[in-house]
Amino acid sequence: MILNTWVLGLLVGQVTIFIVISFSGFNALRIYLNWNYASSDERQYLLENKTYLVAALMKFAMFVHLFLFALTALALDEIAPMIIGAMCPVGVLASNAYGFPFLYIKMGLVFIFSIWLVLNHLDNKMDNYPLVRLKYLYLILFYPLVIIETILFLLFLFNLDPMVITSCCGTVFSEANSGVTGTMSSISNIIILPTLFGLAVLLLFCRFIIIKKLTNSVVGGIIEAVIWIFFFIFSILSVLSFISIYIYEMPTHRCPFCFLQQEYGFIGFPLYFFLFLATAAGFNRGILELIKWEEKLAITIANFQSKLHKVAIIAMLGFLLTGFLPFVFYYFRTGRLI
Amino acid sequence: MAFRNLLERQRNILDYSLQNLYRRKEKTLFILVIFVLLISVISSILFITGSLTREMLSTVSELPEITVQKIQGGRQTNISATYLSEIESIPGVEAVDPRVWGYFYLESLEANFTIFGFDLDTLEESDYEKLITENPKFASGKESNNIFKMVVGPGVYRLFKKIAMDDTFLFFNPNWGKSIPIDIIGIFKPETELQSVDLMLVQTEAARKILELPTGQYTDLAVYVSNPEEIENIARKIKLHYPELRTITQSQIQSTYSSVFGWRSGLVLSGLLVVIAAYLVLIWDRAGGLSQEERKEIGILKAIGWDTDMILSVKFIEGLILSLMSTILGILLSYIHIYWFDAVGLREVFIGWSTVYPSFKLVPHIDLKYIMLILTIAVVPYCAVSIVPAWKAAITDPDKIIRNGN
Amino acid sequence: MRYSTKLLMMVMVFSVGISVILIDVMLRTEQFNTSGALKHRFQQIVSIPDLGITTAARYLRHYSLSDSTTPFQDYPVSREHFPAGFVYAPPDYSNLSGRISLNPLSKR
Amino acid sequence: MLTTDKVTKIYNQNLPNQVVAVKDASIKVDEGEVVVLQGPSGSGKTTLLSMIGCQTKPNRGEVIINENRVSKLPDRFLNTFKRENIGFIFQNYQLIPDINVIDNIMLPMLPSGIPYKERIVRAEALMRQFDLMKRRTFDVKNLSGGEQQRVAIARAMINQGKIILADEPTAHLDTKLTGEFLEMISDLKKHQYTVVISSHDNEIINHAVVTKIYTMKDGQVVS
Repeated sequence: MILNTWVLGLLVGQVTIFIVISFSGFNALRIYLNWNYASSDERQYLLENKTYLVAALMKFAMFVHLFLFALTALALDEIAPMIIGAMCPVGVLASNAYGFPFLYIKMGLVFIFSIWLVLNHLDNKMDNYPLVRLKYLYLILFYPLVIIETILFLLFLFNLDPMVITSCCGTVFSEANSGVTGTMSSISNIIILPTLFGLAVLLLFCRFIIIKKLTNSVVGGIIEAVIWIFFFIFSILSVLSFISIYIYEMPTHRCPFCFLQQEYGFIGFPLYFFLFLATAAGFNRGILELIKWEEKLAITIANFQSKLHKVAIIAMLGFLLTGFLPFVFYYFRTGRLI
Repeated sequence: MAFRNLLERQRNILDYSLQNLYRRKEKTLFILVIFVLLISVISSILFITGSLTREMLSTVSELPEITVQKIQGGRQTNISATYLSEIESIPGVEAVDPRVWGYFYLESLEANFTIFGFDLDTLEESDYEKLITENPKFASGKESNNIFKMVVGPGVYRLFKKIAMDDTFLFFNPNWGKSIPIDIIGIFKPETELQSVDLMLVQTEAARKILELPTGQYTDLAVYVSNPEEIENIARKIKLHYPELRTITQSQIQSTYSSVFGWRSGLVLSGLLVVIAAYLVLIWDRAGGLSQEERKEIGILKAIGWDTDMILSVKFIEGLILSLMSTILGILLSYIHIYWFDAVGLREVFIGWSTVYPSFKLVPHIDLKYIMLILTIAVVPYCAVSIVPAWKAAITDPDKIIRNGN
Repeated sequence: MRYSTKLLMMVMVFSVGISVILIDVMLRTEQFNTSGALKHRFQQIVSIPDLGITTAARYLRHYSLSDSTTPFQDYPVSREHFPAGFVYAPPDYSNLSGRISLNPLSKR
Repeated sequence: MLTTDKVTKIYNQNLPNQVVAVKDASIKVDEGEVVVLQGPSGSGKTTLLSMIGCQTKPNRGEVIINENRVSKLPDRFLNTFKRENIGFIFQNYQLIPDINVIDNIMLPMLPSGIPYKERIVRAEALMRQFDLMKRRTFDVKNLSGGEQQRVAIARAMINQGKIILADEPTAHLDTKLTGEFLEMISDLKKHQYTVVISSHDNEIINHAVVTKIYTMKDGQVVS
């Protein structure tokens, strides 16, 4: 199964990311160990130069990571016909034990990268490198996750067995299935949609009205981050149980990847772009509360946070719009629900 | 810095990268040519296999639901008529069409033809207009005997024309004693060439004679099942009752279609990956690594106030422009090569030594994911490789320039 | 004249090229769809699968119907057709009684 | 305005070929002054000049320009500061040979993203001032020594930085061109520029426009 063009393409992409991040992880370790801002000897100057390298590598890795995420979804659709019983990418993911864990880690890594990039952006704004130790320690800490992701991906691709009979998204997400995906969609629409909109409204106004004082404190920040995580989970649920039905106009087809395809007008790309952007921005806005140590740092963080908040809200509205437009069109066209 | 300045700064970076590429023409051309060739080979593979797969999958729904073959000693042999009634009696089977077909090897032209037995009288009038053109030799009303007649594919007709047998073809086989003349009453239209290039649709009785198929025996059985859900169970039932029979369901043929090229084109691609890796190493030292003159230039830039980020982006944008331009050029080149020149060089890989082959008029099959795949295989590693040299260049110390001042 | 404007012009030229290609793709796909009915009818008449890309050997002409031993000794006169054989993968044997696995022996 | 406080620069620190280029040098330059660092070659005046020009960081001591502790700034901010405040004229001009004159002059403005039109206007004003207009689209490698130096000076002034540093500006010039150079310097002095020149050319040292002279010997400031 390895010698398929799509599998090879994914392997090349994933190995490139892995090498790029290990290289930056290695440098991060060196920087973290002997960084002392006071001394101005030759080594310190070299380390300052190395920060540019790590920043460039990580930006590149983040972009390729997202690019590969989209390509994986599309490539799995190409591989699907070769695996009996798999009509869509979800079927391929379900065809061996490593599919879904890999997917979850990959989604998690998108946010972990975004946190690092935000830290790096803030650190560059300040002139005394306040966050250097923190961001490189953080990079070293989440580096093992990248190793796990790569291993899982390799195992997943190596164990893709054309002879395995797998189940497709119709069954994977149906209530009967016992796995995580089953329970995910077993919460019927009545619960998912109101909670989603409730969270959206809460996030919209939490900044201004309800807990104005609270959001500027550390506790407020954490709460907001947690709310964003729930928002993300519930929007994935709403995609599975509600939005996808109206894109495909078929009750059984709930695959969250298929509407990235050409025949559905690539609606998946704007939808996921807005979702990930909103969650990343909102989540980071909350997390940044934790690192408001120095007074000068707090100011730069504060105005960066307001930028983040604007982006998060606009992206969230973008997501809700692109998500529920098909439903509106369908409803007007046919005058009934599926 | 206001947003407008930031925008202008990006445009300056783009300006300066392009100027660099333009100034170092030979290095740029060297990379561009290799990159374009590499990408056009990769995209040619994707285009050909994509188009052929799409062509195949377009008609798979018309195939019989189950094909039944008799296997003896691992090889397919003729199936006897006794199975016919037994399979027809299985509930859910709509009809069983016993088929007579095989191959005929013509020594003189070293060509293999597919012979398919079919009752030509059942062809409706519409088939004759849309599907088959009359054979000019026969349009003149020459009475063709009712059994020994056939419709041939365009490739077959072309060959027969060469040996001046384009009205009746003499099938000859040493152990028959005498040859069998078959009249060619029609030729399949070129649109169906990919399917019909080597086909001879012969009257069934004549086909039996040519293929020397004893009576009461068929090549295989085509089983038509009305309810698609039933296909798997009927196939399983046939296998249980008759272990010596082999059943091929329509979905199996479909998964064969979609993976028939996947396997080998992957093999070709992995060979290419080695070439790409070697190419990247070449880039790393020759192009990525900087000549003395470039290093001095960057020293000057840093000395007059350029910051490291800017130099890093200039170098990175250089790599990006180069790889994106060669990707677009490569894809355009391979598209023209495959769809306008009918893949003149690459189709031999698919055709091999056969003398009868189609003219490879393929339908283009382009999808965004193809472009993304090509980008991942070619551009992503290239840009990854060009980051570290770019960084090495960007941190050259301006002081060195001032001190040694050469 | 700035280099980025030169780049803009080159991008224009490229996009003209790409739009020519896209129009060509549409024309050919259109033609493919019109001839679709024809091909369907042909497939109904001739109910054997596979395109006639190569006719060099039986296991290459009808690879989805050929059995597992055909490639090895099909017909005394037909030569070993390595060039085309290289391209075609074996058919899907998943429903044969004995499990024929063409990738390394699986644990099961 | 511009002070160095016991600045030391050691090359190849604690390695066998360690060289102490500058040791505990402290100088003070006020607004609008023309200062000359004189001393035999190899006395560390070029290194001191490049430290003042933020081209390299001292191992010990500090360089303070307009109340910014320049030697402590991280590289990102140092470059921006250097771009906006300091114009550096190198010993061998250090222009990019295969780029034309106007592009060379405009180079320092690219990172700050100044609009294209404004860049052209500024560059042409300086070119008229140093009458380089007729050499506008010539590649720099085809220019004479004197013209190249004028291009180098124009490039140093393009960012309107108030501090101009020159390292052995007259090393390759004949007396006539040196005279022209000194006129330029006095013209700069009128426009409140601060100029620091490192040179051992007596003509410059004894010139009227010079307000202060530091002599350097083996990396130390003598007077």
